[in-house]
Amino acid sequence: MSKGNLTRRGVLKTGAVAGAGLALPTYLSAAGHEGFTNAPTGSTVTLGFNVPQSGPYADEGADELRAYELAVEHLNGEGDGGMLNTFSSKALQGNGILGKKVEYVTGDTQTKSDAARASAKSMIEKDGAIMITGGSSSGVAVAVQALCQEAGVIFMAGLTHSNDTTGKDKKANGFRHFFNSYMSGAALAPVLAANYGTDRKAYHLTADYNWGYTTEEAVRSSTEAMGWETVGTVLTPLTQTDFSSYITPVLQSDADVLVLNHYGGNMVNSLTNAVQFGLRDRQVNGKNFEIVVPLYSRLMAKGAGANVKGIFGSTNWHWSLQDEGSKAFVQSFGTKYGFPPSQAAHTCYVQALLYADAVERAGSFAPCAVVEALEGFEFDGMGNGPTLYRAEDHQCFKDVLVVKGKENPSSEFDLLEIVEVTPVEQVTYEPDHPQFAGGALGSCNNGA
Amino acid sequence: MFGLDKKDGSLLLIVTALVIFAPFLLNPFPEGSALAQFNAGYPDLMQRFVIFGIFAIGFNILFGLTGYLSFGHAAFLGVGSYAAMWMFKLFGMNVLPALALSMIMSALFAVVIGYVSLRRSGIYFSILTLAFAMMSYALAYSVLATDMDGPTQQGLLQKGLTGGETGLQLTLQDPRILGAQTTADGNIPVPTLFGLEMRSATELVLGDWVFTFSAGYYFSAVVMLIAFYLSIRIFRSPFGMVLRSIKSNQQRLTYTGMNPRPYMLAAFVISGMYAGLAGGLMAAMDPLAGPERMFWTASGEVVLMTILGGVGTLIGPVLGAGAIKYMENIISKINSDILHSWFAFLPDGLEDFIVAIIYPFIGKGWHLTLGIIFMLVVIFLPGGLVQGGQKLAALFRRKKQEDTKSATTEPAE
Amino acid sequence: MDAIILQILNGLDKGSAYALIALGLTLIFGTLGVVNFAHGALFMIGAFCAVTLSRLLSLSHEVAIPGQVDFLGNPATRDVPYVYDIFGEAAGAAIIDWSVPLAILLAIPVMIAVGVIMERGLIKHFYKRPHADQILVTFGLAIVLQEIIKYYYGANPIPAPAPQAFVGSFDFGALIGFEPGTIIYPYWRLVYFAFAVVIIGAVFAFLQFTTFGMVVRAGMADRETVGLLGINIDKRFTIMFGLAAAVAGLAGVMYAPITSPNYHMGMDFLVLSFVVVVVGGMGSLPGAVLAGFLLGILESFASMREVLEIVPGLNQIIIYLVAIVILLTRPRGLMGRKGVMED
Amino acid sequence: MGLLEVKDVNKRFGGLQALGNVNLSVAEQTVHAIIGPNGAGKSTLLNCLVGKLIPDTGSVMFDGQSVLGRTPFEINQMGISRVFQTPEIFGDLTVMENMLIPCFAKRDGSFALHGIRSVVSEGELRDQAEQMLEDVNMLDKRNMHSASMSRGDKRRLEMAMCLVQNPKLLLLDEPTAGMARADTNNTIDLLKEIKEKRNITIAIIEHDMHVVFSLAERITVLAQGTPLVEDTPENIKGHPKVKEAYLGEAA
Repeated sequence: MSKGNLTRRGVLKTGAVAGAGLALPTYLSAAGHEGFTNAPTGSTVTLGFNVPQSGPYADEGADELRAYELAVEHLNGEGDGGMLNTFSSKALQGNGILGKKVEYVTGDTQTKSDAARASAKSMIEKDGAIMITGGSSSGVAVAVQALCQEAGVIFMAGLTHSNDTTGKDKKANGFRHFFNSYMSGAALAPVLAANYGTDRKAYHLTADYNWGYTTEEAVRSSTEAMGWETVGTVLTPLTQTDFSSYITPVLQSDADVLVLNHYGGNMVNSLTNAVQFGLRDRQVNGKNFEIVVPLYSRLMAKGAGANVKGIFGSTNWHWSLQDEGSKAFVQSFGTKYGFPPSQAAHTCYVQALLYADAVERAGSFAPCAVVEALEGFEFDGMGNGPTLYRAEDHQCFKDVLVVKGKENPSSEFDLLEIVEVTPVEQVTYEPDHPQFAGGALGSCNNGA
Repeated sequence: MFGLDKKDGSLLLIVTALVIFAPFLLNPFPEGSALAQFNAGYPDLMQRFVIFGIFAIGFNILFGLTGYLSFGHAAFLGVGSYAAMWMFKLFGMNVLPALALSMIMSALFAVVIGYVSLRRSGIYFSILTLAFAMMSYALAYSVLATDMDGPTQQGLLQKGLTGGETGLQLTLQDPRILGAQTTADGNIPVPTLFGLEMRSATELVLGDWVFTFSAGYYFSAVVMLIAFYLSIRIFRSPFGMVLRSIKSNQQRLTYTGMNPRPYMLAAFVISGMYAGLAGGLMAAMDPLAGPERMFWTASGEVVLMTILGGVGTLIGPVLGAGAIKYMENIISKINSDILHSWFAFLPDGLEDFIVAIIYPFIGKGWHLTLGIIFMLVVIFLPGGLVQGGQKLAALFRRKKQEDTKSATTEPAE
Repeated sequence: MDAIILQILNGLDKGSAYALIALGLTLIFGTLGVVNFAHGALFMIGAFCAVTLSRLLSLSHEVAIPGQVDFLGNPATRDVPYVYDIFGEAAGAAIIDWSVPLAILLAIPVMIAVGVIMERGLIKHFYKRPHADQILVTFGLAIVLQEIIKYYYGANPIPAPAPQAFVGSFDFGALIGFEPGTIIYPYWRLVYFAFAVVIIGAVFAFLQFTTFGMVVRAGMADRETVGLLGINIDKRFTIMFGLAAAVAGLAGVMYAPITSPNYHMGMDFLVLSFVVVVVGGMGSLPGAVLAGFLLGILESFASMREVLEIVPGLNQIIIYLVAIVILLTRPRGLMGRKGVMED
Repeated sequence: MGLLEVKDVNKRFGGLQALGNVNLSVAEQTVHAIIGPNGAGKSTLLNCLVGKLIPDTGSVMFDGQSVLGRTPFEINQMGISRVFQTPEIFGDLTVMENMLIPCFAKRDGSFALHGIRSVVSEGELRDQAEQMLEDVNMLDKRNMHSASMSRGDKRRLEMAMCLVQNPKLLLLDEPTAGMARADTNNTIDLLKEIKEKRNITIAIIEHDMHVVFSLAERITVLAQGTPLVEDTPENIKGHPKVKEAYLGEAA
């Protein structure tokens, strides 16, 4: 094996004052002569994959990294091409990006804003990465997105579900393919109403951080619009592992639905605890008590074991989808790694391809050119049906999957079944929707 | 020199030289070579080296001299960062006022936390400081991050005082008194020193080598040198000697007519201000203040840096900080791909075998390597890296100098 | 009223875990004078004993399912555990179902071995070293242990459900004169509480009523004197370390069904259990147990909506707030002895 | 009016009457020994004098001021220095550094923030410390790590640390406990020398009669928390009550 990894330095910015004091002016590189940060000069281009490799989301990060490696293979014309064959845009030739071979560097976000920015900075400053992508939480996505805006590189968000990523904290250099809290609420509410009726009393347990707040708000407002009543909301610390003291008050209330605005380990534990306390066997107000998990992650759901059975939630993508794009992706991912990809892997793979395609169409790596190419871009064949990258907030609009924990899983990957594919019209909102108000895209930044 | 004796003076000179030439020293490998992966001479990491150096130097003033083990020092780092960010948001983008407020705010916090915690000693003191830091973390992460303007408003406190898990960031709407809200091209302004942008950098290309000189790094480096110099002065002062006597025998000190409590509090506040300064610098180099900076692991990190480098020694904490940050930023970035490229010259089977052996220790396994290094250092070098350096030096010199060694590198307690 | 009783039950349950971990920490600290930052990792390894046993029991061979294909279009297979082949399907399923309680049998020897190896191989060289060195070396060990677990089991939580017989809830209220259905509590959590009480009682009885325990208690009070009497205290302390590891491990095994084990659960508990130990008073076994239950109950009350409406965010800080108040009013925690770990 | 006046001091620990109506007067420039069998309350009394314990009732006046309710460092600042039974020194510091701490305390009071000034520049205090070290014949050990010295040297260092402060009253708590005969004699000589040179007041708690009768000018005998007699050494030697309560028991 001889995969090369040439690191190539990038230049953040040339400061006149700092430069003035230095000797040997002839050796000073005329930084930024291409007019943007880390303009690739050789025969290769470097992408930065910034995923959690340690901490609670390390497995999700590992899956993202697998997807990126697959994407790089496909971009460089190796392997079976995956979604390149089904992607509606045919700009990509399988010869790298703009003829340059795709190289990559990796970093560990540790799912901490600080560490994620440090590793993104090192990829930009040391390795000359032209684009940063990845991540498995909204806090990190927002922090890294702001960094990329400042440094003048493109950020293609990984798994981030908070409204804020393309709401209050949106940035011109940042793009999100993943869906968001609002879309989860909008897609779930009709399904919940159809299955559980419109006369329901909901009790929310919400993780006490930004993503939790936006998800609670989204689910509340869309279920209340259907006629549900919210009888209680309690914030739970992120570090909580035993949720019993939050579950027992639910038993005492007259709620007949429990909404768990939790993700990852929190979701696994709160759901396990809720089932343990017999919530699912309860009868309240003459109805069966129900539990809802607005955002499902199949990888994490595995940790909750049998407890997910029959529980509704939403997801960005699932490997059992039968469209051509999904089938092609599952085929090439499964062949390479031996198991089906997660939704995190899917969104990351798609983001890498979308970026490459935008560069190809723009004919330039310059961030502002890429932004222009992605804004308002409509595409298909990437697993979620026809999709729009909206210019106003850099959010993808596509169908949303409402899923349910499967009663009889046939394998350890077969945990969710798709209940409904909510059409994109139903989850689209105005750019100035109150849940997304505040903040501004600003203008794109080419950096140097 | 500067009121230091010859030994301290030459230490300061050496550190100054190392810091000035760090962009060269940390980039020993030419670009494109397999070993370039180990280069650490890029601005962000160099800044982190000196900033965490400041943090550890300050921590050592408390822990190294008095022996009081604070397990909540990261709280002051976080407070410093938030203070600097608010200064950027409300006042102006110049780093000096921001750093001043960082130090003032962290000093205030340190006075309160120190006054309460210093009523206890030993592990009870450690747990009190830990409790305060964890409360600060929880408040910054959640409670102070809730929208204080009301849901429809979009004011300054839209994400609370601290910005929650993401951290406090600059926005395009910050009402800065001095300076513009946005730059000419519609972006958020960056921290400067009287117009010199902290992120600006210039490059020197010498053959295959590329060296980066970053304004932010040199600014932080100057601050670090001042901090280091002051810490030498404190170590060699009557105040420093009293602090050491507290660690040695607090009872004797009280019966000698001194009140240990204000000495402890002064040391606590000084070291809290060092932490606040480091936090402010972090925000100045990278304008974001995240709550994880206050989590107990961050407090634990500075303890580990200090012990790893050598408790109570002047330079040890800086070395420890450098070692841990190097692991975190360099080792964690080596992936299997890079490994394969290193050993590509070997026959395929052997290559895969060697990669398989090394792989668990690098990249996502960097924590494992860190843990092993902690254990090895503490088992074989009780005096930390400084002792390792001394052993090496002694090996080269082949001379015994027991007396001076024992006088300068007493390990903790 | 019933809400409060439920929160007390929650608190006792949470407190059981805290108390068990803190008990082991205090045993190690009290006997060996070692601050063991790897104690959380021992708890985690215990929980993974449950995961490991359930995986061992579920070791399977593949049997093709005629007429079905998997996600890649290859012929689908079904996993049949070997225990089905050995004991028959019904008995085999029952064995797998009971894997968590069965894991106790695995955990006891494993944990004692881990503890003894740790003590003989590493900790014993640190008795005379400063506490800071002990912290650094055990923290390094904790990282190494959890990274090893992460390497083999991944970072995600792994479910380890309780046996079917313990699924569901017990109508606790009916027993004490409340309306049926008002105070119901999951069987497994009651089992956990009872288990913790038994373990704590056994440890105390062991220390109180056996000669071995008497020597250890004397050693905790004054190590040198006991050593002078010609009693090989070191060997006993090694056994004590194994015992403390076993207590932490058993706490972990039984906790697995309550929250799915993951590799960093030890670190999550570590700081909290140190707070518990210190609040209880360094070196005091009853103090550790008392503080464990006290903090568990207070934490439960602080997470009630009625409380949070008055003091938002109290649930985030309650443990630390209580710790500060207790340490300021009682200088050496609830039951601490003078001069222990004060310098 | 003595330098130190103890009046009607009582101290109870639970059910135990540790001190009962203790009256004691230490005259200026005398060596006053307090003797008594084990458990007589000598250490309790000493702790009441230096602020470690507070008597339940009674008064302790030093140089016309009450010491009650003051902390040990305040009492030291008033002019009482204490030597402990087992030498209490700063083991991590060198001998010279050990000497400088009391010099700082004497000059700067209980707290001063001299964080920038160098210890090396403290010429005057260093001279004082060196002079004192010379007086106790330890100048050659000035750069030694104090923890590594012999017990006798530690004792001498501790006394030097107390004396460099020029205290009005030096409290000695069994200064020769556990010492070999030769060392004990050395200590006696040292104390005699100090007494002659400096003319200071010394209160000494001692078990060893040889030391007591070599040094003391006045002796108070404590038994079961109350003073039995107070007199000159000659009279004490023959006192029947003392023989009965103390010397008899010791034999």
